Amino acid sequence: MAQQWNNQLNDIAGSLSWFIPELILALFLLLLIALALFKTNRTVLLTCCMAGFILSGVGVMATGLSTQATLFGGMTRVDGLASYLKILIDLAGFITCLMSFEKPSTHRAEYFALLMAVVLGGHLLVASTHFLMIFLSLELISLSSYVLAGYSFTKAGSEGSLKYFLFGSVASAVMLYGFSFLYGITGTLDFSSQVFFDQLIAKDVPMVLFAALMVLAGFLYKIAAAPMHPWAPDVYEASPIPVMAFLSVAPKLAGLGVLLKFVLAMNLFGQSSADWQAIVCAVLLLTITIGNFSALRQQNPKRLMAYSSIAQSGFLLVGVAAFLPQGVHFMLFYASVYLIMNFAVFVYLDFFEKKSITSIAGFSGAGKNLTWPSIGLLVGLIALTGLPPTAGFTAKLFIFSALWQSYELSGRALLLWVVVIGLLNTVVSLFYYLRIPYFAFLKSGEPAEKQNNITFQNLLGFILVLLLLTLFFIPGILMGWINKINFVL
Amino acid sequence: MMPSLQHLLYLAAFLFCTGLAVVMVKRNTIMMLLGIELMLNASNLNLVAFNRLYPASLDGQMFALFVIIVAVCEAAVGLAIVLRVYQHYQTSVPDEISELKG
Amino acid sequence: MNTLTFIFYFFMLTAAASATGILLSRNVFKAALMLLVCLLSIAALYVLSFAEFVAITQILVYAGGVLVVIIFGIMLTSKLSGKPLQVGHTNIFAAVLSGILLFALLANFITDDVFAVPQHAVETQGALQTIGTNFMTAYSLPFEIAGILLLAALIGAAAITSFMKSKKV
Amino acid sequence: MTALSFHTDPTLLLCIFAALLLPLLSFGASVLTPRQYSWLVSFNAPLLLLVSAICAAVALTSRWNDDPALFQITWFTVGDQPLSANILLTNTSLLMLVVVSVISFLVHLYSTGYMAGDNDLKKYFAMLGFFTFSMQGIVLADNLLILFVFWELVGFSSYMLIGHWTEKLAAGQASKKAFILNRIGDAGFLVGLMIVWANTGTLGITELLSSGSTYQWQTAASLCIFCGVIGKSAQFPLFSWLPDAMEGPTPVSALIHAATMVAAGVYLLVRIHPLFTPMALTVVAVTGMATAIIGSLAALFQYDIKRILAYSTMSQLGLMVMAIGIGIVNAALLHLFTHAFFKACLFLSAGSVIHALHRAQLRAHHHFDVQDIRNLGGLRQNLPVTFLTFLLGGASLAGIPFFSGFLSKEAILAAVWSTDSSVLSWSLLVAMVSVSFITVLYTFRMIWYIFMGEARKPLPVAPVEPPVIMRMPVVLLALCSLWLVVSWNPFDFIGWLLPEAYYTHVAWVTAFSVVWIAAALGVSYFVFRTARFDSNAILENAFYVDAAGSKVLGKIVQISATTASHIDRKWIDGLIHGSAYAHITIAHITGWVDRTLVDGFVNGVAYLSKGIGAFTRSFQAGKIQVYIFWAILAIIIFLIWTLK
Repeated sequence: MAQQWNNQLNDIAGSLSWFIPELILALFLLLLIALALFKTNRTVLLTCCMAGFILSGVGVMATGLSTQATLFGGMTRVDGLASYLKILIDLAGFITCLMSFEKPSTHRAEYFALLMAVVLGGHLLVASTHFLMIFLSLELISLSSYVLAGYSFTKAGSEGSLKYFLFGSVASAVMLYGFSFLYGITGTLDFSSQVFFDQLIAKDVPMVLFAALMVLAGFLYKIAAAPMHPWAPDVYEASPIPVMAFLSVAPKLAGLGVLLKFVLAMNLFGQSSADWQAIVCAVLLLTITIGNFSALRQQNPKRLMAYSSIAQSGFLLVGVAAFLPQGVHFMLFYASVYLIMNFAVFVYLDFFEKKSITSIAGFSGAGKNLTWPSIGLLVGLIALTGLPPTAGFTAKLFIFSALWQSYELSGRALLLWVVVIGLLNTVVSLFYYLRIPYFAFLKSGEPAEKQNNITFQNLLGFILVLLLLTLFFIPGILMGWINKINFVL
Repeated sequence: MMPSLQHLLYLAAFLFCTGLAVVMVKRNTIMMLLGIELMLNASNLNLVAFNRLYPASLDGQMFALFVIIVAVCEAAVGLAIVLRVYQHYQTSVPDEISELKG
Repeated sequence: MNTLTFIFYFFMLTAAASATGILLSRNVFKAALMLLVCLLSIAALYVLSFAEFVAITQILVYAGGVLVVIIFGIMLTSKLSGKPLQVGHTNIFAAVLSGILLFALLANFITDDVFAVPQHAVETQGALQTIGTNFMTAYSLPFEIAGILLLAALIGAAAITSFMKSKKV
Repeated sequence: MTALSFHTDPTLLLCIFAALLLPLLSFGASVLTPRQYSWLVSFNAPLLLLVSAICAAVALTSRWNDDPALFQITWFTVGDQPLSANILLTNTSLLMLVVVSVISFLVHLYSTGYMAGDNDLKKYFAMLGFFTFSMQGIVLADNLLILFVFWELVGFSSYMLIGHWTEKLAAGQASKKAFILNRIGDAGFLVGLMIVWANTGTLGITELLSSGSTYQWQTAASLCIFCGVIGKSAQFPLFSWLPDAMEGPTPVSALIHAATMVAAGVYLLVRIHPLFTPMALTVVAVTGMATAIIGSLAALFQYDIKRILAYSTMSQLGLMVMAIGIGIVNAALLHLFTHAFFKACLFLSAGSVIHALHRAQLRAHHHFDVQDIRNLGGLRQNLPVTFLTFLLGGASLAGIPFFSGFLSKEAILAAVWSTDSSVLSWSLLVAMVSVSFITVLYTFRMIWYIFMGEARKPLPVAPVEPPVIMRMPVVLLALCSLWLVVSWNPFDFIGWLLPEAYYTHVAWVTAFSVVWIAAALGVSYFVFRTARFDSNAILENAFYVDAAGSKVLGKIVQISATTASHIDRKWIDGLIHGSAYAHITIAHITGWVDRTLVDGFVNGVAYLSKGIGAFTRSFQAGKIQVYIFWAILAIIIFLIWTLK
């Protein structure tokens, strides 16, 4: 007995060295709370928060993308996929800090602490291989996001917060119920273990699929994919723009990472009796279609972006649907580009909101008065549409080429349909993404005096836009990095 | 002799579905919270029941304990949110809290 | 049918009945009390399933903590408006439809042989000790995370309420 | 294609990229210049182009006659298929680079005078810079896809520049026409690219040509690509946009519609001609021949200076395409090179005439169409420099000895002569000879009408020479029309531009062409000596010649003139009418398709998407419990669906 404990404790001690980024985040979380006790000014808080994200990101990078290790007796696993997503989540947190710089309502230590908690939850979620860890980290993300979503402390904010909370709680309860059945059938909570695999092969009952679908529902809720998407537009619309940008990226990427692992595990290397490829394809088609079509007639840019983020989840799932290592790589590329373009658009939307432009029609004439931000926004939206010369095009090209490859390997007509409908949806998305630039550049508004275009936010947006263009011309700098990831379940 | 495991599972399924129905039916946000608690308890019951199948490890019971912790957190945050909404809307009827839509 | 089995089924029935009561009741306060009954009977079922520690936690944390918080909430909201605690029902058809559909499916699957494993009443010796060591060894990471989760929840709740005080709505 | 050296000399690359990107910088700078400082544009744009031209020249001199070099850039990889954006440096591409940047620079310089006072100077110089950048892209690209992208960009900037004067209705229509006719050709080009891609999996030109074997699909692919050339280089039957494009500003016509863009098609042919099968080459040759003849005849009967020059351009391009069709790429390239200079010179001189007369008209408040040669005359006294430059450029166009045009035509003629005798080569020879004869005729007709005799519509204010900034580039171009740009020996085209050729300069062909040109000069002198204003002038002058005693010559002229006018009336008019009818019919059909099918489709899609959107959003009523219901129901449906 003692020998066994000794081994376990040694394992934990050994695992800790892999866990430095998460330790850093937890440490900074505590530090932020400690700072809240004193009347600390916002610059200190912001610096502290950003330092936390940077250090954790550096920590992840230091472990490298090609290493693999199972930690804490099968609770989590460090691998390239998880590390890469961790870096992206850190980056999202970092950019959100920058965006929050000028938001008066967010100058509280709690805000940054919650941001830190979401990022920590994201780190844990992408690395989890254990149902309990998934549940806990998902809840960590969710609970912090509920509060963050209402951080404008307005009437609408509280409503968004409530809806998010109710929907999220139900979704996590459903997911938990699914976990309990998977545990009952396999006897293990570690879904990457051999036992789990063997038991599922041995006991191929319909309940497995039912339970797996319930678990999937929890993940779909996290990435705002259909049919678990209805909360997203209301919540996003109500939240402050930096929070919205953050929530539409960080939890989404974390959920995507764990969804990928879970689906691949349930697929049992193709030996599952359930057709997981069809399920993912159905989900993604539904998601893209609902997101795109609902966005068509939106008048509020935030709500439009909420639907856009739903649709983008669908495009991200294309990488999962390919069931190929290449698909995972291209999904990561898409995820990185999505992060950049989403933040680019939100940075500019934030800027325009400050100029009290809050409806799409309000953008009339913005192209004349606020030329540079309008152009930046245009590039961001073009990227989201997936047109050259932006990295959005490259990302869509890659991810669909992975699906195409999968189609050529398997010859399933379903995949062909996904490609076709996905591309058609890209055309549909053109109509709503370009509505803002349409108003900004082609409709003339009231002639306003030339305003100062150069602000800190514009600089941030400009950098992101530049990145989008750069990645179009040289996607190799990112792909080369991603290709190092050797992903095995 | 102990009752079959299945009976516990049936009870859990019943609690789960009832909880879900409560969440959907009640015109009161706090009642919705009660429904969610029911759903969580259903899962817990499942976990504890299944633990009898795999007595060697106590995974199920451990999980159940953690679920209780999470439920506490959810209840705390949830109630805070409900109270806030109540301040703004002067109601806790979810149907009436629907300014965000479309 | 021995006493143990009888107690077992009794608590199962109580739990089911009180859950149904929550669904049907139109009074929030009564519903909360029925949830208490339900939680306590579930705790009893835990005891009968050799999960004493879970049962104790259920009673202490759930029944004693969560439910009290919820009842506070009820009191607070009803006091603010002065309205009676009566609650209306909505979406009845939808809820009944999805509830029954889901239960039918679940019940159908639970009849599967996988779950009908004959019970060998295994006495889990020293379960409490095992749980204790688990928290410190195999489950040390979730344990820590749960701590952070509690912290985050507290910060969140505090953030929401503190802002309420500072800004009168 | 000999062994490629993979060259990465940093100075060279810097020069190449500077030559390529500085025009883009000029575009950016022009766009960014605030409106109130738009005069700045006319300083920085020519300056940037000058630097670009110098860089190109440096690159040329450092690599001249070296082995072809391929600078490899992998753009990105799709799957395991790398898409390269290589840059190929050969004599040809470097020479084109220099030609484009030098002429573009001169046109920029000229434009600062010509376009002074224009309302939209920013747009003008921006598009000019963008055009130059795109053209350099075509010249350097070693990948057909990238070449195609630049090809389209060139088309776009041409479209913008033709329609520069937005208040001019004809300009808008002309730009639309140019755009549509080019798109027709480009559709073929794109199909050709797809065929190539589908069969070889690569679009790298060097890679494509290095395989060396021939395939079944090559004819189809090459003909499809040739469609693009037909559109861009205004070949038969897609030529009618080029004369119309003369509605644009004259410097634009000089740069785009004479020297560079229309030559891009010829350049493309030069680059990929090994891909063409003998059958495809025959089609190319016949198309070129037809274009050359139609162009030259049409030029003979026009009265608008710029339209004459446009048809003349068309005919010269036809000669180049024809030369490629019979496989003499070098000669075609030589003619492309010389043509670029003398035609730009002619256009800019014509621009000077128009500019000078316009200014005189403005002062005299007396208006007539200054582009109609029947209204001009006797300008040699007022515009001596312009007269001289026009004369030099015209001499080169006509192919008079001691000018570059003579040598390049000589090269083509010698090459045609040295090909195997067949019906095709004989007819090509005849066509070539007659085209060069007609070229002389219309060139001197122009010169006579514009500069000789007396002013037909005298202006009270005498026109004066345009400013130095406009005269300088024209003079430079006129000097480039001399034989020295090709070789030291004014009668031998084997010079520093064309160091070797598999056919040699044949002394008696040279002698023949000298005599032939002299004869044509004589004819034109007698025909146009006393210029009349109606189209019967030629016929009447023919009798004049008869009376003077040169009976035989008169007869020939008479016959050719009647044939020409017959062709003009019957064929050209018929063709033009036919094409007009075709245009109207196509316009009707496309209009119908557009209204019913396209609009219907678009409306249908809009209606459908509105409906779907309304449906998907109807779940979004803001009620959280309903959301939860839909989500749960969706899971249940999913489950039942997957269980089957």
